[in-house]
Amino acid sequence: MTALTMSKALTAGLRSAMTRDDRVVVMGEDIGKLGGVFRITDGLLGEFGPQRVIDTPLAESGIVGTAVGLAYRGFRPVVEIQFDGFVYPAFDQIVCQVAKLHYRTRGQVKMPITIRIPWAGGVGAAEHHSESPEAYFVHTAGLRVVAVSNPKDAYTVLQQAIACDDPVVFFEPKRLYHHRFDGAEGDIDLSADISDAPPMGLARVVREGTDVTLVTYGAQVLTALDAATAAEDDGVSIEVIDLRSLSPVDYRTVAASVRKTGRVVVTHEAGGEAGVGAEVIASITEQCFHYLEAPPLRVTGHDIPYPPAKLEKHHIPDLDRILDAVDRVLDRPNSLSEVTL
Amino acid sequence: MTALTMSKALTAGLRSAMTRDDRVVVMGEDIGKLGGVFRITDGLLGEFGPQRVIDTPLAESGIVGTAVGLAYRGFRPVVEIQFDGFVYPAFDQIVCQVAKLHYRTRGQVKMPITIRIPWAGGVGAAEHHSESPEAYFVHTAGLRVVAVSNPKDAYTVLQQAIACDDPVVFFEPKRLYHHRFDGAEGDIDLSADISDAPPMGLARVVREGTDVTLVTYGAQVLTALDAATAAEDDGVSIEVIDLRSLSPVDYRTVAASVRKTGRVVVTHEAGGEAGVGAEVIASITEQCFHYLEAPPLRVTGHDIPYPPAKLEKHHIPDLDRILDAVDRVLDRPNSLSEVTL
Amino acid sequence: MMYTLTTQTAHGADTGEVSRLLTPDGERVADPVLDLWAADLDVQTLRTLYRDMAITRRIDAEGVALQRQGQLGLWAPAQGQEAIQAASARACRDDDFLFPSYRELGVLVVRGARPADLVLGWRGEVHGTFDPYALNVATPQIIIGAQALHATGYAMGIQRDGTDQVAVAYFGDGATSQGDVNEAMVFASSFGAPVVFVCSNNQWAISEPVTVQSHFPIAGRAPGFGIPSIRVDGNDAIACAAAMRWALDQARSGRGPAFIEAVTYRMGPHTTSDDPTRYRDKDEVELWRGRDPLTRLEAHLRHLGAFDDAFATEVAAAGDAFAAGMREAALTARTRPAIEVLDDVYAEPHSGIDRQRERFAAYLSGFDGEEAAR
Amino acid sequence: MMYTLTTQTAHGADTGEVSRLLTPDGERVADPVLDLWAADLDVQTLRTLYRDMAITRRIDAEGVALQRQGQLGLWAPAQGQEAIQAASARACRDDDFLFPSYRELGVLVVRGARPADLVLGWRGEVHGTFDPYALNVATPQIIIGAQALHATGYAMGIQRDGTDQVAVAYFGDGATSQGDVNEAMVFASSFGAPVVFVCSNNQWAISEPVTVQSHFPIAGRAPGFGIPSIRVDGNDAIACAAAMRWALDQARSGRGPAFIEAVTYRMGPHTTSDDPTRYRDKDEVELWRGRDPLTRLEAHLRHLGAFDDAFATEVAAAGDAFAAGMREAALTARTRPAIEVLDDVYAEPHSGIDRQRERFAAYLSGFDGEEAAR
Ligand SMILES: Cc1ncc(C[n+]2csc(CCOP(=O)(O)OP(=O)(O)O)c2C)c(N)n1
Ligand SMILES: Cc1ncc(C[n+]2csc(CCOP(=O)(O)OP(=O)(O)O)c2C)c(N)n1
Ligand SMILES: [Mg+2]
Ligand SMILES: [Mg+2]
Repeated sequence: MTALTMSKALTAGLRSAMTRDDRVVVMGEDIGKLGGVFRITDGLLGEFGPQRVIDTPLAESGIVGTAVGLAYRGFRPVVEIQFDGFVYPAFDQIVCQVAKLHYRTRGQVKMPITIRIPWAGGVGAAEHHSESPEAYFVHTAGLRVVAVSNPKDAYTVLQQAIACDDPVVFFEPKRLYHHRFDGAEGDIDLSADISDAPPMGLARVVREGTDVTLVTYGAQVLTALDAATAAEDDGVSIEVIDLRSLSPVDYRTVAASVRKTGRVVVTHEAGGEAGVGAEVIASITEQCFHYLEAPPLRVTGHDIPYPPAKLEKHHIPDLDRILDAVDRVLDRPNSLSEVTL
Repeated sequence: MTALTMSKALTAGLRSAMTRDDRVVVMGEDIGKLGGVFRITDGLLGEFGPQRVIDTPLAESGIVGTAVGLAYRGFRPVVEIQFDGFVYPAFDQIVCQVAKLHYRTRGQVKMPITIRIPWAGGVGAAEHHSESPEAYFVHTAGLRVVAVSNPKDAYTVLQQAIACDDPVVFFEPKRLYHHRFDGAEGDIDLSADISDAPPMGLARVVREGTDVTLVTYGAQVLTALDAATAAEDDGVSIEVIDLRSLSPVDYRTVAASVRKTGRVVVTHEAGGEAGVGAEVIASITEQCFHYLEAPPLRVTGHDIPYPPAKLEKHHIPDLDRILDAVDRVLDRPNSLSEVTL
Repeated sequence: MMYTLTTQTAHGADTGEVSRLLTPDGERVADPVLDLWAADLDVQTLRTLYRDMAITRRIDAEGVALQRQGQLGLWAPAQGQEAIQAASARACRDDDFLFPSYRELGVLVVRGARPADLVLGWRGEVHGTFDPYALNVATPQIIIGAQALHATGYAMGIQRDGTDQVAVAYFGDGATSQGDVNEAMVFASSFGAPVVFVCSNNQWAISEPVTVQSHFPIAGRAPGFGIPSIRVDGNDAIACAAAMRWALDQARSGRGPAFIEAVTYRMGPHTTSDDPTRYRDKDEVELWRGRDPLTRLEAHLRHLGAFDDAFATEVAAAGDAFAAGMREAALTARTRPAIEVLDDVYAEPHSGIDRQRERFAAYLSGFDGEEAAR
Repeated sequence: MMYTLTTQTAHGADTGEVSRLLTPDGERVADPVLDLWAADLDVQTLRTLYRDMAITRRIDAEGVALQRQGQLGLWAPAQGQEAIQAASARACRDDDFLFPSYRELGVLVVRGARPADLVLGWRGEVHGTFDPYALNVATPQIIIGAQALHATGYAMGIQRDGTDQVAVAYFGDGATSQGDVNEAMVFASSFGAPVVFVCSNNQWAISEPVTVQSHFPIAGRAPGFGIPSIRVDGNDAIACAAAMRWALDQARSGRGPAFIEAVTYRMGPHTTSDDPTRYRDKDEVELWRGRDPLTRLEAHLRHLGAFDDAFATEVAAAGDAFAAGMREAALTARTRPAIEVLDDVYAEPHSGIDRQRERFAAYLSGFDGEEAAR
């Protein structure tokens, strides 16, 4: 077992995938000598050489578009988008080509492309460097979308994504890259066979509880756990679910929890409007309506462009905002007690 | 009063807007001599000249990006995207620039850009010509999103969108361009002052009913009305709501209806996953939970790439699929009676 | 250092400066560069080329007819562009991989597409017809310019596999305005990838004359990216073949990408939905009719004594047979059952699609067999 | 017609062929084209230029220091690139509209940005600081290349208004790979729009040497789009000024867009988050230190007898004063109240934002004043 940060776990995951399958190539801006601006590809150029670790020209549509060509040729490209906010120039190639080619060719052409995206805010970054674009990809049929929240998942799920014959958009929460995880989540068995790991599509009950189901993913998992701890002092038992797979969502796990608790809060950093939280609530309401004792609530970023760094703490849902919603689903006094909705 | 198809009503709306304000320019591919592939700009080149009706090079990012520059200069560009599936190359300019510049500049720079998109399927078109990308824009803060469903709205709302100081993504259902609307919806008073019209953000109760609220927009409004007519024979009274504004949604109107009926079905052609229906259901469930007598349901396109033309009728929700969901919210025998969910 | 413009404005019916080996009358003329690459094109090769082009034209007419008869939803005519399509594809090796646009009918024909492959897509039965790996041809692209990047990426893959194959990207004049085509040139040049860009400048992007995209010859753009290019008479099959052989050699021998602008003309409408009388003069079309690639090659073959009635009859019969196959394929097409809309979204099991399939199957089972197969 | 490559590979520390009016020692040399445009640059103009550049350098150092001290979140150093930034901006008329990237500090200085304008953005207090219409400068762009289209669109607006203004797009060598920059050249050329493209080729795009983007001089790309270009020594302020005057004249007189590649060097890290020792040699940096734009212009002014201690002192004082203003602005910055995250999303009333504002206000009111203003 090796204790690794998420950043190092991702590097290790890439290394394993590249060692196991020589059709895996990684490509992106500054991923060679520099090892990427977050150093996730650190050392790979030296180990695997420039044929497999490709510093590309500065053009995201070009990166994803050439990855499509490489996939046509039977490679498994792992694309690094430098920051979340720079994926949009590649949107056409992702939506019209990467997502659709398998369907368009009736399964004759596979697109085993993994698109890694350092993701979301909370790190005091400049404009366009803290975006949460996951809902765009969740809404795009033909893509799988995952988001990791700890080193162990990062290591395992990244390899699963690369091994998957479908395209996967892989979100890496920037603010957890160097977070210190004590315990099992930060302890990785680099010799373990990933085929023994649970399949990529499964959600995880991170903490059991009985009163409220708190659904989240990415860096918000830690905030949700903090909220659960705080609520415990207050006599409220929160079950925290890390979705891990945002598309498809593992509704079996989520629904089982909701049937138990009857109350749901979903939290994420992206804006709420037509976001992942809306999807989860709509589906859960359909599937568990008669178990619900209160309206499922969202605690999300505001529906605004990502704010300047000094204001981001008012945007990313924190423990207090989550607990306020928990109070609301429990019908306890809360911020909106006096507001007509 | 003049009887117009939606196609002609849009042309008339553009003409009025261009006549009223000489800062309005229209731009896009083939919109000049040809009048656009759907002829919506027919005649405008002759009337307003090439300075205001601009046939652009074949590049959507270029079209929207130069529209941003024109808006910087104080123009009001109306951009035509030739088909729904061709908006993606412009996604970066729309999401990072059009949607965010007002916020980024603290209101100093306005982006009164209207992006017209001939939209959705049902017309037997080739690949990439029948997309329903509205949820991407609804999820993007800083944009307003509207969808029209009849000539009268098309005429009025297009002018409101152009007059609005915010960017508006304006969806035009292709399959209604030449549909014959009898009655008030197809009868337009070209001399009326649009400032007398209801504001752009309001939904419309198209048909009153008491048992189920059926929420939709675009071409699905007609299918919903057909469903309501059919249900009537069956003793079920459906209230049909045309959202018109997809962002923001007029929740006042929708919630009022749901409080009355206690049952909701949302239908749209786009896939369901993180779509507009998910948003509507999540919000309505929060706002009207205690009025709900059944889980709100979605009847949407499958979560698949748009299928080949011959199969599209199995993708776009039709009257039968809507009525099946109506049966479900009414807890009457339906297709899923035997299926464990 | 100052870079000025040495090339001239391209406009209207003028083809500007082009490299050419056949006059419109089919007379062989010299070209210092192309002659090198045309030297060993023997008569048999030229007859094959003529055959490909004639079959392409016949098929194209059938496609238009089938569309007019309601058998197809749409058709994008290739008439007038047969020379560059057939000649470039014939110049390729079988293991070269081609990335066409929707209009490269002649490329598909040369590559051995079957009649059904040409109709089932436009009929709306399926998106992609043939197996790309069977023909070494990618599924034709509708998103303008996107395939230029795919070809470039494929060529990067060839480099990694160390083979001497070449990838070919086909696109139109309009496509050169798209970011993707320009990014493809950047990537191809940066990596020295073995890709050939074939731009069929047919003077029009739907209703927009090429001058909306560029007032200057398109071929002049490539060298700025570090890609040598040639501007060839796209209605001269021999010149097209020679230019393609030059370009393939450049790419195959490790000297990196090459670019061809084939100056040609779209004789028909953009697609069967288009009405070109709204935006262009009949005179222009008639002028180009005089530059027809088939009559030109036929005249040349006649000069060589390599074109007779027997050949003409055989070619016509082959075209008719293929066309009959298309008609047959259209008339006997069976639309897939409704449930199959959910097939092939993913390569591996997917709980979301599974759930939708289960529900949709339950829904469909409520109808009798006939209804469900509507 | 065959287009071959006439230009050479650009690599490493070699600047390749550039137009130049000052040697690294500040000696005035001749250039057939640039001399025409430098003829009436008088000593006072050159002193102003030096002043702009020196203030820019001083401010840049202050920005780095403030970042190191935790006052700013990030800073993108301009050191080494002052000549092209200041000279190009000074050559513009006040009513020309400039579209800079994040690194064009010198452009902002010339345009009269105030100290706070340079720190509040990087500090994370606001996204955009100055009013674009006050400086005729767009809010600096971080999405690589996007502003090239904005400038082109603005220039199309100028054409429609019938004025003789010019729009200027600034971007780096890396940006030339983006579709948007290429599409901007297509649109600008197609419409003959009065836009000048200024590419500061500082040899690096973060860790990638310019050769990843192009093995050929970037200026060589523009003519293919129909845009004349010049490749100028970007550390030679007089050459930069002359080149910009040529380009502005081209655009202003209705002859369409022009392109400048200024060959310069990024002396510092990409941003304060970057560690360039991971990817580039010290020697290369030292070599470029010998080509410093400030010492070069200073030497030239000394030759002319136009540089003395009094001038140096005055310029230093002005730089220090501006830097002090920045420090003051950083230290006295007050973060806006939480509720203001919801301001300015829309220009007109919006029911969605209104609802969120109401709820968030109710939520915030649950905290005491101090908490709410955290
Ligand atoms: C991204 C994108 N934008 C717009 C279109 C609509 N469209 C289809 S063909 C066409 C013109 C293409 O012109 P050109 O590249 O010259 O090819 P041609 O049709 O002449 O062969 C346009 C605008 C599209 N298919 N894709
Ligand atoms: C669309 C986009 N992709 C990636 C980035 C990340 N990024 C920021 S600066 C930069 C390098 C830019 O290089 P260049 O254009 O040469 O400008 P320079 O920084 O050298 O001034 C990169 C890759 C970005 N800001 N935008
Ligand atoms: Mg064309
Ligand atoms: Mg640079």
